[in-house]
Amino acid sequence: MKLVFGSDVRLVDVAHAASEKLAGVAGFDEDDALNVGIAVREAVINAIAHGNKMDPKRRVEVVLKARPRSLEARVRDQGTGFDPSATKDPTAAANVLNTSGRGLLLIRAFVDTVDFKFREGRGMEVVLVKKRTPRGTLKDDSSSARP
Amino acid sequence: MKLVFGSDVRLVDVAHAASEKLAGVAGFDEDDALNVGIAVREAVINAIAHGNKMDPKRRVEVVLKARPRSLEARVRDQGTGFDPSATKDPTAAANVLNTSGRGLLLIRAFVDTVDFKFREGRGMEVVLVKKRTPRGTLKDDSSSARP
Amino acid sequence: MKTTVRTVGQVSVIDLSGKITIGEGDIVLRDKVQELLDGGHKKVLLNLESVSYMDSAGIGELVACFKRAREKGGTVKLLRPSGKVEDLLQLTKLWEVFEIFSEEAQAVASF
Amino acid sequence: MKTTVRTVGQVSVIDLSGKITIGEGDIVLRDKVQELLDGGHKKVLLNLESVSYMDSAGIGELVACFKRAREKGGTVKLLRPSGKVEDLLQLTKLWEVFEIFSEEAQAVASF
Ligand SMILES: Nc1ncnc2c1ncn2[C@@H]1O[C@H](COP(=O)(O)OP(=O)(O)O)[C@@H](O)[C@H]1O
Ligand SMILES: Nc1ncnc2c1ncn2[C@@H]1O[C@H](COP(=O)(O)OP(=O)(O)O)[C@@H](O)[C@H]1O
Repeated sequence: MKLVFGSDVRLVDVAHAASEKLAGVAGFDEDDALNVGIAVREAVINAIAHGNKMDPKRRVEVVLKARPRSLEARVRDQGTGFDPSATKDPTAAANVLNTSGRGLLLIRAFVDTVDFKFREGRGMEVVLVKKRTPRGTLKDDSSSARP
Repeated sequence: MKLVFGSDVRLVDVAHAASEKLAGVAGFDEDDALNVGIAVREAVINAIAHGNKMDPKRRVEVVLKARPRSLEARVRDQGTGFDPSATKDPTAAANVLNTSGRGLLLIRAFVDTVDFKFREGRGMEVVLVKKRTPRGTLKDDSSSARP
Repeated sequence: MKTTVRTVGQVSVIDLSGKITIGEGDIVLRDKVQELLDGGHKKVLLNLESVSYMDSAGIGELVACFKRAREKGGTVKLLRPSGKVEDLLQLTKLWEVFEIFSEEAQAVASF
Repeated sequence: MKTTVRTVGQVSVIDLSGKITIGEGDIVLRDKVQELLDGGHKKVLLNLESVSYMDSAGIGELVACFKRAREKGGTVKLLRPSGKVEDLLQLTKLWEVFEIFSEEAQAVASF
């Protein structure tokens, strides 16, 4: 499923709701579906605020793909990108009382992998993947040896 | 906001959730937001089942627009269209025990206007408009005389 | 949608909660009622008190259950449809098709 | 998000319910705490029991409230953060910044 919308902060709730619901119908439990929703929410907030600088004419795209064992969310903006390794650690003593800077921390905590891709002229793309732990389908899992 | 997705019936819930949430952030109360959600849900079910004949490769598009006094939802499929005036009245005695045929009835009941547009090669488009009754903003409304 | 089945006298009461919608609630409803009919339980009361809404597929399944029970000489009746569910039953004129009760004891006694 | 403000002894307790998120809950939180500080109420206890989650904007506003209170010689403390809210406070290490209580009486007595 693809969602396309202008940079209006009220639409953050809609992108969150759609992602959380999709995770639910894809088989994630309630808590993990909420985690997916929050991670997408944060990526969308960044796309709107930092990528598109709140310009309502600049678009955000969210592409959601449910796979058998994972859910992938790609959040794209029309901005100039950034270097995620250059961001401050918001949990460091010097930063813990900052009033911003926690979005990437939440994203990383709530999904399993996060990738950042920037392509000139195409804006920033943040790729989130949440793995689905199979419930009661141990048979399916027998190939991957467990300690 | 635009949603684009393949004809997978599980995505009906996602389109419903997104529409209901958008109606909520656009200022509709909880009950009217649910009405918008149900109306879009029914139009999407029809787009998937009748328009796209459940072919997962055929796409459904939902375009949602929040205006100051209304919300518009356009639901498009890639089908061959139909004549809405030729559908049976599901509330007629002869049809009331049918197990299908109530989608358009629900759509018409839950939004204020419904338009059907078919264009060759572009599929069916169902346009739903829900008006927003302003709450506590009587001033805004003074121009439209009330009985 | 979640369901639990209780037996009150000769009546099977299905307590439904959630929504009766396409691809999930409608299938659960169908399977539960079919199970009861297959087991010879022909007096079925659907408790709709905790059902928040239905879509056209869910409503269609409600009618299908009603007809399947009737074919087997049974009946499906409804208990306590709430706000939106009541609206939908009125709108579709199924309000006049189903026997609908607000008190469980009365509903059970009516079979 | 919904809020109600109660006064317990010298402490203003804000009962929050819903979510503290960008563009809505964060603004409500800011305004409520600001109102109290402006009115000279410097002992603020945020009851988070019914807050389902926060986003980074909501967490940022929590910190902003903490700092604004401190600047005025006041304090903001937290009561009963629930599952996801507790996770978020731990993750961000704000768990060590705020005084956090599970009992209201104890929280009130601590000011
Ligand atoms: N999509 C984006 N485009 C440009 N810069 C971004 C984007 N996402 C994040 N950033 C940069 O990374 C920083 C850290 O982001 P984040 O952890 O989400 O915290 P916050 O958004 O509160 O600053 C931001 O301040 C911004 O400079
Ligand atoms: N998007 C569509 N494309 C083609 N046919 C449609 C579409 N929507 C509705 N129809 C036709 O209208 C009829 C009535 O639709 P509806 O009232 O929603 O009931 P149901 O979907 O249960 O049949 C359908 O059976 C179908 O023939």
